[in-house]
Amino acid sequence: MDLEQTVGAAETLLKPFTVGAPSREVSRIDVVIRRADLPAAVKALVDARWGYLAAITGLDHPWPKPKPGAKPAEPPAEPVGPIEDRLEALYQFVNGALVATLRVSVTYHDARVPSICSIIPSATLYERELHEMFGIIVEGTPDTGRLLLPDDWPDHTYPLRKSFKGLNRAV
Amino acid sequence: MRIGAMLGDISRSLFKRPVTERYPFERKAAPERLRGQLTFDPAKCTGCKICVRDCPANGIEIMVVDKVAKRFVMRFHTDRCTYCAQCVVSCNFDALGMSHEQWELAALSKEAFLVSFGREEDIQALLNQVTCKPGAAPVVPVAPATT
Amino acid sequence: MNIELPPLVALLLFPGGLFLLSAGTVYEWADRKLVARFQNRIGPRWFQPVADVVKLLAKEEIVPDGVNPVLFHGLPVVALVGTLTAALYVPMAGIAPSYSFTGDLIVTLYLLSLMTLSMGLAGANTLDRFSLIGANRALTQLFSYEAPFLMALLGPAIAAGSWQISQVDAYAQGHWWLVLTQPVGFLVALVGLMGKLELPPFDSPEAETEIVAGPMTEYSGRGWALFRIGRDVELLVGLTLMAAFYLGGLANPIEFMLKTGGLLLVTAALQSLFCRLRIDQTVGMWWRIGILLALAQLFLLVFMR
Amino acid sequence: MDTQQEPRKTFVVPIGPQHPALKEPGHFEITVDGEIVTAATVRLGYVHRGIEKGVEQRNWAQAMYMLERICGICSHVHATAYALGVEALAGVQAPPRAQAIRVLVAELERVHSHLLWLGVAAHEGGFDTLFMYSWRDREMIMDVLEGLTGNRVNYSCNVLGGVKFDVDDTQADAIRRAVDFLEPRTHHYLKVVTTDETLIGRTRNVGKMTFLEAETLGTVGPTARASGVPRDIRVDSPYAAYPDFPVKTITATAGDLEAKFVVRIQELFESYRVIREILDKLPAGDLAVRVKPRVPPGETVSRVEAPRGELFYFLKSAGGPNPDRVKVRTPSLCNWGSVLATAPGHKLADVPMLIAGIDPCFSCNDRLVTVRRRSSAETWTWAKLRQYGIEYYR
Repeated sequence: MDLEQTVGAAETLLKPFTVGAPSREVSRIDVVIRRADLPAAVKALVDARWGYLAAITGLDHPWPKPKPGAKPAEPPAEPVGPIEDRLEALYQFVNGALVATLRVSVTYHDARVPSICSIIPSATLYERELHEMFGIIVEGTPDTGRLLLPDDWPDHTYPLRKSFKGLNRAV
Repeated sequence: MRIGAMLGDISRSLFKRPVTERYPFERKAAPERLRGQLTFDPAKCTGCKICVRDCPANGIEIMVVDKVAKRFVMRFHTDRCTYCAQCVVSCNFDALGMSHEQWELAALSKEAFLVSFGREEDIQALLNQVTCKPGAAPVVPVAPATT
Repeated sequence: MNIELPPLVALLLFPGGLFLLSAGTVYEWADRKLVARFQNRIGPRWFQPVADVVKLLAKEEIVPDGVNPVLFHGLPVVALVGTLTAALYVPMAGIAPSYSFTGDLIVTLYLLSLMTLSMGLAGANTLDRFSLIGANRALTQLFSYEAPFLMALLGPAIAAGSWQISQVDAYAQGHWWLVLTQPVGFLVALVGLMGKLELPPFDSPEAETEIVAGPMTEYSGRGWALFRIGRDVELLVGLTLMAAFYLGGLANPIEFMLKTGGLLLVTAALQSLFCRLRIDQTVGMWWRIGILLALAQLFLLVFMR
Repeated sequence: MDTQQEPRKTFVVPIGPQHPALKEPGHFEITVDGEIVTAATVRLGYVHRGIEKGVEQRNWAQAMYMLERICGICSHVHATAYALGVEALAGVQAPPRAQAIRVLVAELERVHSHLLWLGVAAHEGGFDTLFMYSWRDREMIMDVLEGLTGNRVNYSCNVLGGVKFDVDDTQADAIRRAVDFLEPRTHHYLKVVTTDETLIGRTRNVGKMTFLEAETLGTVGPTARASGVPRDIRVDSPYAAYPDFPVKTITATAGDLEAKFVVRIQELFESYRVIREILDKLPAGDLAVRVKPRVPPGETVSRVEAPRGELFYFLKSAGGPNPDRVKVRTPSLCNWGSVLATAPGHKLADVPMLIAGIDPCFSCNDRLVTVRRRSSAETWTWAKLRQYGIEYYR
């Protein structure tokens, strides 16, 4: 299968869930999907045996500091794209040379995504990492124990968020 | 399927010299490209400090005494350096290099990890400045000569 | 050679006591050095085993929670005493055994097993999981090699018609080397000795990549040092026994050194040649092959007589 | 021992965080029934150094050296993945000679990594002789890399936009000599691992993973290829100079430990071939192009084939002097699942080899220590423990 065919296959599979497609490189397609559609979209890829899950990447898009004088804008109600004041989870699937990314945006106060472990069991390591590093709660992942952070790490402190500037701990 | 497939190796080794290098007693010459201690040529330096900016380990300090007269003092922390040579690449004027002769940099005291380059009197002047400030790191003037 | 020594000297200085301890460390060094050379390494310097023991003796001995302290301190002593006593019945250093009686072969073999038994009990005494698994494996292995090893050593005894080590030794000196007439028994006995000493490839009871140090995991300081010296002495006694039985007896110290040294060379080569056997493979090998070979030779000997 | 009221207690053997089988800290809890493994879990993070956060505070040039230090064995591929990604974001391309030198160092690194793995795996199985010999021969490659790059580990061969040094004739000769020495040795090791009875007893039909399992568990690299899954980024998505110097994917079908040995050793021959080819046909040209200190905003994915499998980098730039986000997914993370899935049913003695079979990679940091004295258990910090030690021996 050449690259164009692979791209075509992925686009067809993900068509029903696509909300937006922000960027496109030669070897990369990005598809923005709604949070609720995530398991269905992943299942569509897995059932068609389209590649494998390479990584789940978390991103933090903090609200930019308002310019002096300007009124801070209101965040939009429905998260649909890689917009600001959002956490984003990128589900990166790889097939040959192509990387297909499912992008899911969540707000800080409702940072939860459904687990895909029932479809891809080995995703649990990535999901636990996502939870620990970004505080995106993955609902239904089998094990929620600490994977990477120390046992005495404070709760609700997520090191890869931009707001994290280090722990103030008395040694 | 056979038993003892490495019989040839072990029987030959019994009559061979061990390959273990007896390091402190026998020294092999270091390869020419080895990245050892940083060297500094104040005559070529312009004081642009790109090396300081690009150093991933904060291992270089450059103090400008007099830019026109090419009087610079470079302080190099051998213990912080990762020996990546990014500074050598970043330097547009070939003022920095890495020695393949001075690479046995382990020492028993922290003072030996700080090497200063530059004119003697400039280093002394800076040394006096620094020691006036309480809590500042001590400066050791000249690079220790290792053979 | 037959020298009369005062009992106290024989027990404490030579050939017992001090001589055994120092010779044991020398043999351990030789073993490590040979394995190192087989692997193209330099290996330790001559004083390394002594330095290890001295260092261990000087260290704090940590008694873990939940052990029976009497057993914890007593078992290393029992192990060492067992091997030291066993040494008195073998022609150590080519000199006729200090003590000898009919049937001392059996006593010696059981004294040698005391070492493994103590290690197994020492491992089972602690609560440590590695120790427990190690003890389990050590005792399992004990039961697998013990019978073939015993039978293999009975071969020369039957040929000599005596259960006394000194007489078997004397018989071996006067005849062809038994390794030529009983090669199967020699092989089984040699491999059995390696199993007894838990040398690779039979080191699964203390496989460091799986269970750290096996039964010895919780031992430190003095107890560990005693076990180590005990192991060294056992190596020495085992080699002496093998040389006396199968390599034409031990008539004088020079013969002793040459023959045990040669045996050590072979065991070191065997140690470096193989991948560690899993415990089920070890047991399977002994019960499927080892015991059959030993039995076959025993029957042959009995019928030949 | 069992009572009717109490459920059967499980016997858990901890492997790690400090354990002779693991040269780096990781923690496995192996539940055993006698010698048979019934379950396995993993706890990682003893090595978590916050590198992904750390690079956000460094500039683009500095970040590369930090990323290079993720792994001491496959440091070059990390730097290459990052450099390729940054170059893609900045819209520049390293010159062909630089790309070829990157591939050359990458293949040399693969050789040293696979030989290292061969030794480690043999050591886990208690075959120390093979361990010593393979590491002795690996020393040749280490010397070559030292002569070529100046460092034995963390070669720092890349800069953004190219490489730091050239390969001249003396270097090329030294590399050819080393490869000529290693090739017959590698044939010998292949023969040892496929014929030695005791080693086969420990590897054949141990840790068997079918094609389907390997695919669904998302394994990568030699772990996947040993089960017949042809995943190799050098072939699937050639990067750097791999379009000009193609490699062949080595696969095996058995999926057991022996297949992992064979796949890795046969990959060595492929690496030797590529190394020779690059030395013969090294393109002429510059060594580096300039990359501006500020990288235009954008996102990219950079994938390279590390010795352990696919290395996945996601880079995001916000247009500043620092990276905005660098996500690193190392191959080991993909392969953990395969250990946990295949371990149950095996013997405890096989577990270290199963863990070693995927060639795992952790690293190390300071931890808290719990000291029990008689009855009271308390948690001590490293500093307190150190102080206790100083006072004890005073």
